[in-house]
Amino acid sequence: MAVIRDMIPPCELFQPASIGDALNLLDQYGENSWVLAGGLDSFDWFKDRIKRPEAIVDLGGIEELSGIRADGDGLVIGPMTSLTEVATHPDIVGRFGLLAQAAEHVATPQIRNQGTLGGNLAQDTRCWYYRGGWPCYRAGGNICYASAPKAMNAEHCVFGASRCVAINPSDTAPATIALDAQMVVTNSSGETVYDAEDFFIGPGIDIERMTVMEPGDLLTAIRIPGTWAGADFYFEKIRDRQSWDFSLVTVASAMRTSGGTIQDARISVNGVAPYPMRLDEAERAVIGQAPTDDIGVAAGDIAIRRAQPLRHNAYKLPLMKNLVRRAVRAEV
Amino acid sequence: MAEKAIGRDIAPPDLRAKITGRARYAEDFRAEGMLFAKLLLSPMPHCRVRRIDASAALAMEGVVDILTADDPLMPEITGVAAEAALTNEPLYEGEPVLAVAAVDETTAADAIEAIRVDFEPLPFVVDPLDSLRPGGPNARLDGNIQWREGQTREIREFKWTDEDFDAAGPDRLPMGEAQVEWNVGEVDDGFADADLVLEETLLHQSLSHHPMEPRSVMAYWQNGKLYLHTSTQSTARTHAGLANRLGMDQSDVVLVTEYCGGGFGSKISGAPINDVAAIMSRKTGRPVMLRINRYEETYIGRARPGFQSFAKMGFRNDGRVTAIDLYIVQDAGSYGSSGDFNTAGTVASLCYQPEHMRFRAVSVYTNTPPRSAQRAPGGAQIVAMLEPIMDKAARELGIDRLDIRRVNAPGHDGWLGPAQGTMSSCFAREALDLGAEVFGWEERTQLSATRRGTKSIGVGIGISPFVGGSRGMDGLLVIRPDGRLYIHQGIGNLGTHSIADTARAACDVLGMEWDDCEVVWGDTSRNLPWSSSQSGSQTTHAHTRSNHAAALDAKAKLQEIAAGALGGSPDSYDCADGRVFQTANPGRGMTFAEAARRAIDMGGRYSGHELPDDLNPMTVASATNLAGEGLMGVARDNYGGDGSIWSWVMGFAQVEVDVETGQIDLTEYTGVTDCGTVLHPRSLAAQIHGGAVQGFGQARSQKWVFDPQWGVAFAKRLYTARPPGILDVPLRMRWAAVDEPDPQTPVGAKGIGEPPIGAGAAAIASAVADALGGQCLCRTPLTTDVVLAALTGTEQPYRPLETHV
Amino acid sequence: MELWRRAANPWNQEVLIGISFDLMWAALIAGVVFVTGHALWVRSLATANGHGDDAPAPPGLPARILRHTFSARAFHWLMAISMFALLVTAFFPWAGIQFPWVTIHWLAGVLLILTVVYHIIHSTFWQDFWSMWVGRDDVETAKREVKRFFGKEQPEGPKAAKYPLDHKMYHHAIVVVTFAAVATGVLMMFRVDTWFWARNPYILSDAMWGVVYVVHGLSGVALISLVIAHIYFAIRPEKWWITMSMFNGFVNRKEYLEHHDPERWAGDGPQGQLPEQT
Amino acid sequence: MTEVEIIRDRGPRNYSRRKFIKGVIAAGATVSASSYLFRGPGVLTAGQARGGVERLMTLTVNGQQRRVDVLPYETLAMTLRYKLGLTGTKLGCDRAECGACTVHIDGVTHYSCSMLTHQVRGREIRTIEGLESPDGELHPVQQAVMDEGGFQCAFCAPGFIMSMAAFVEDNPSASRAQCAQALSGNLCRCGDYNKILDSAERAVELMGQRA
Repeated sequence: MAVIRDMIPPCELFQPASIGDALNLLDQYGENSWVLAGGLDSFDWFKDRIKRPEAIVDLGGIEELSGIRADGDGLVIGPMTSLTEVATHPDIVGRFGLLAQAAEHVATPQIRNQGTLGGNLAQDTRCWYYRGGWPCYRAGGNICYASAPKAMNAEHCVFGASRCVAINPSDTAPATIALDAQMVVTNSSGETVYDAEDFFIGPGIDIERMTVMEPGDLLTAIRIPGTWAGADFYFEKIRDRQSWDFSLVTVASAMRTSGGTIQDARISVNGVAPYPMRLDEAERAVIGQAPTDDIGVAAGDIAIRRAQPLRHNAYKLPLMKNLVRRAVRAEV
Repeated sequence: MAEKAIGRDIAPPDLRAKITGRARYAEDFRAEGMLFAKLLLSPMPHCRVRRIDASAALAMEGVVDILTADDPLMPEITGVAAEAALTNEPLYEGEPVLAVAAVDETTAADAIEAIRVDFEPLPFVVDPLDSLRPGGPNARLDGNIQWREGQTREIREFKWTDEDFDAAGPDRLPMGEAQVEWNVGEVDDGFADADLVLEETLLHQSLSHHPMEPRSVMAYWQNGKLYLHTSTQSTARTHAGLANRLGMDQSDVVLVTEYCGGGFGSKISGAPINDVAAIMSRKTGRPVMLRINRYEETYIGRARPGFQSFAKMGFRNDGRVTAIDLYIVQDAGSYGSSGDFNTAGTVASLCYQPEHMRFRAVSVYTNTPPRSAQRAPGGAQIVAMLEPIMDKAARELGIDRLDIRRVNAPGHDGWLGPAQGTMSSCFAREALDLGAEVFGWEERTQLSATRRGTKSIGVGIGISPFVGGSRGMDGLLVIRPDGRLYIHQGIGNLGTHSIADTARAACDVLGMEWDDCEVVWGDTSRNLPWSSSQSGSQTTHAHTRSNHAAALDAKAKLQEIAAGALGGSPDSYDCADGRVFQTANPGRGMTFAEAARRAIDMGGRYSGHELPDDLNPMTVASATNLAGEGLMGVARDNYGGDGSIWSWVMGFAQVEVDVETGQIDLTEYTGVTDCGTVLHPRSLAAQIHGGAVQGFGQARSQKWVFDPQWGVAFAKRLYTARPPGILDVPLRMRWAAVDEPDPQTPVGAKGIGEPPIGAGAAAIASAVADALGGQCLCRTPLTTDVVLAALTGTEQPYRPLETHV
Repeated sequence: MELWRRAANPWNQEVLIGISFDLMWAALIAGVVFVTGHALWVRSLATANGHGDDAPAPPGLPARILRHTFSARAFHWLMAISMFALLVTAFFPWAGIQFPWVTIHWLAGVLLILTVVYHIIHSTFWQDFWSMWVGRDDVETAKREVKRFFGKEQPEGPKAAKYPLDHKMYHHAIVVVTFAAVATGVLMMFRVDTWFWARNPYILSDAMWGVVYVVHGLSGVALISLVIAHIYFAIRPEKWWITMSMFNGFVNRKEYLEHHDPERWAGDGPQGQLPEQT
Repeated sequence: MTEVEIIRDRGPRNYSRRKFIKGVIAAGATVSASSYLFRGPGVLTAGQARGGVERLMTLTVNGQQRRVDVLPYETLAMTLRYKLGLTGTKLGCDRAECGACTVHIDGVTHYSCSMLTHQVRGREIRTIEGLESPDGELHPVQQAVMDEGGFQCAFCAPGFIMSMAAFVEDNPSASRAQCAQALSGNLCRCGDYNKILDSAERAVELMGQRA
């Protein structure tokens, strides 16, 4: 991709004021449309001229897509709510601190000021082969360059590969899984609600997308149920630099402990698979147990049991294991 | 009496413009009718242009012209491995092939997209060791190394044998025939004398400079003169170099480069890409802006050469180094003749003063971006590689890690390099002692490898010397009838504040208030003198001297004018507070303003109409233009001196390494320097800390990644290259200086740009090894994956000699 | 309609990466058009043709004649399963029905290869290898069929041996297409991780891979058309007796005499001749 | 060497030096804020789609209303630098990776390279040029940087100063560590972080004095 173009190619910009108008535009332009949330993922694609939509639909003007409001004992978060707001909103900080922490660990202050929760959840992978405009599976081609014998894949996946070995880079995604969040996806034929866990898909299901959303779909709400309000949370993101960097491995967990034993648990990791992974087996291994380091180690061992590292990323196994261990141990 | 300017903190004269947004860097200039140029870069690591079809692009509305390597107006660049701005045989992915100019940048980008270039792929190599294999690919059609013999330089094919590779196995450096070899003593005798011998395979990555300002350039022509706005470290040298490249008279080129947004060695004498804007403007008859973006900057913006190395060191029980056997395979990139490997050998000899030493090296071209000097070229690499070995020796010998450095560190009589040269001064041991005190070495080393929760504490030290000066440059200043001193600087404004700090030598000689001095820089139409090349930390030393010399010249003229007007001998006059006066009777004298008027009236040497005959032609031209505007002080630095000039920084670091995640938290850093007299404490601190931060990036996070199959770069964006951010460094860093003047130079100051980076890199490498209980990882960068693999005993992500990962 | 999919490789060279998705629809349409056309044609000729069945039955001809041994049937159905699995896993995702298909696809491919290998060996050593090949008689038959199609009166040709001409032709087409699919498929196995090797996409140049993908794709879409045709014939009433024989192995005496020349094929009994009358 | 053939749709031009020099005399060096970065209406061939944004818009920059013709796909950094002549906002990476282009939108920091100008319609934009008061008094953050000796190459300085200003205006008693967090979206390749944090602390102090 050394033929640098580096100017956004001419296209139209639409700034609808309602979800309905946005959906009409998306239907009208179909695959040639592009949904613009914060834009931090999008502009890269445009400037590299790898993605060249005819119509950009900027959701910034749709009021109903922003903001945080109570919904029973839970919350509904508009997908266009900025990550800064998610990280600082008293209801989120106070009751669902896991999501606030996750949002706070995204990139940099400026990116959090502009980046949205919806955009962070729906962002595309950062595999540098794919981002380089190489014709890989994810780009509609028939090859995965990142898993070739001499490929540079220290930051690729250890689980869930299906031809493509890219990872999901979102920091907030594992938090939504650990909180049993639901994603409301709307298109011109109606609304579908997905559990966070099902919202993210792997290349086995669709190698060109990271989520269930297809052209014409909009993420219109993120629902956080009251289930985990005020539970014990653990979030940790490992990276080489403390700002900007995407995670090498991230863990997000929610637990309830009483009488010295873990009553219920959700553990989710990202950075290890093409989708944020919920660790059901590790969860089962800790429920009913005391949150000790030993139990943490056992849960960590279970978590990495079926991992298949690539040439350069075997380090992700001990890293993931230790993060699970820390999530359990943090309950002490 | 005016307070001496030297040694005081001041606000640099350009600061207000910089913080209000008024400072104009190259891309901030606009000219009427300006076109935008855009580059088409090679998509392959090595290829040849067979055919360019630009018809569709040139037919687009708004597209004005195309420039290729074949254009008759393009300068012919000759010389071995010389680099033209555009080429038909790209030697690395990202090398510029052609440029298009259009009325706006989007149209230029569309035009680039519409151009079809038929490239013929050629053999390529990204790992030097692959190129050294029998039958391995060469980066160039005519060979893989630059052979030097006397004055001859030629590209040759250079290969090792299968036996060399077989003997080493996959993870040790094969050591075939060397391109360069030198010996001091007999290295085997040294090892025979040793009580402890250590051997390591070492890898140091290549890494890009990544200055914040990409090397954008804007050019236009007016009345036969080329006006060029660009980003460069050295105004005078770039001016000369540009005129030379374009085959023009220096007086026909006006170079405007008031601000340089970072260079670190990558913008020493201007970039080849300047030609594109200059020639495109010449061709189209319109001003041309060539905005360089971050990708392009990473491709064409130079990089530090990486090393694949073998080091063997012998020690006596007291820690004294008896022998060093060093073999370096340097990744020379696609262009240039980077001498990093040679300097690395010299720095190793200086740091440890081995009784015997053998140095061998090969510098191999690869199809990766061009290399150039980067802050302490060769020095930063070798100290980051060898300092952890010193730690290991100290551990095995049971002596303190500071002591083992002190035992081996040179004094003023230290030697360096194959010719066993001498230095002008050396306060390395004093700096070590001061550092130990400021950092609290003794208390902190008690914490070595102790645990704080899951974090293991490590304390480290890194010593880093580098060249700190040159001699023989010109100084030019004018006292105008307004009574103010105008100090003309041919040096560039690369952010070190040296345009102001070296000018202070003149200020102090004339006893002026700093507020009455004005620095003139950054625009060759403003009459600038010849300068040092502003590499290797030459500036401070070279230009405190040249400005000192020019000021002494001015002072002598002031004394003569005063004596002539007021009687007495010139010797009986002195200068202070903007006056020249009789020492015995300070009331008898005249203001500089008056002296300046008299100098204009007197003409001749006083006004600059007669000049010394040992000046550089650029200084002569500038002084001639200024003649008659006031009292001129102009002189070449003829102070002379023995030996080379070296400065030191001793870095002390404390880290906390999380044993479960491999994350490194750098909690403390102290840099202590021997750089002679301290000119400007705050900018010295900035150099020590800023260099260290770059060193942290070098040793810990910065990446330089290539796909071996395609020879294409990945870490070409900042988020993939990972230079350190503000959260990756200690919240507060400390510094100290020995502050002993170098006896051979009038102000006593030595340069300090280079050594801090190696100190930072070596100290953190040493501290991480300490936190890991003495485990030397022997490679850079020490990214989380590498550290965690070591901590958990998992397979290392990379083989010991695997490069560009 | 695009025929090929091209992309810029990492060196910005244009390379072929496969056939266009449109070809799948084209093959589907071609299959349906053929089927419809054939059905209409047959209808229009409703009673125009038909072999007489008044030839005397040879003595001792059993009521049922073995047409396909158990192993032959097993082969056929295994192959059919693998073929269906291959087509479904190959083309449903193209049509937008997403599921994790790669492992099923290559495992089905392996099954197909095994059955094909078995079939080759079996037909070479245990069956009449040449029974499926077009012979001189078939050429004669073909000529007459063509002429008859254009309205010329033709004498009755010789009856078929075991396989009529259209079966042989179909089989030949299947052989060519399946071999192309299998040969390219085997190469493509090196692009997935299996239990036996790690993937390596660089064993061929990307230009060569383009050819491999195109051939695989073309044979894949050809199989769509061929399979449609096959199913269509299998469910046509007048071919039902053959279809049934692929289930139970036998044809009855009437059908045997109507379609086959006992001189040329006497059934697939144990001794390669008609079973003893019981 | 292979012969390289360059295909053009126009005949090759002949340049004599004399002719060339004649040609460039007209090319003056006058500074102009006119835009050559993006194609003007004459060059843009595609008609404006119905319902798409209006190109002509009013931006509020540093307290002033500026009428400007903005293409739908134009980033704020480009509008500021090439159409409004506000070159204090720097482009270090153009990809939200360095922070040199940081500006305030309604008092909140954003990377101006990574937002479309049309996204900030009707909002208050403040750039480095808008920090100094009209009478030349420096913003406390700028004064703090002057007091502490500032940056090195300073290409990153406008971005850092904008981040610092937004932060200390909202957090007049921030700690050094909090300042570091607030500045973590700005990159300084000279590595002058220690002095930048000294400046930030000084800025907090000056804000306190002003309050």
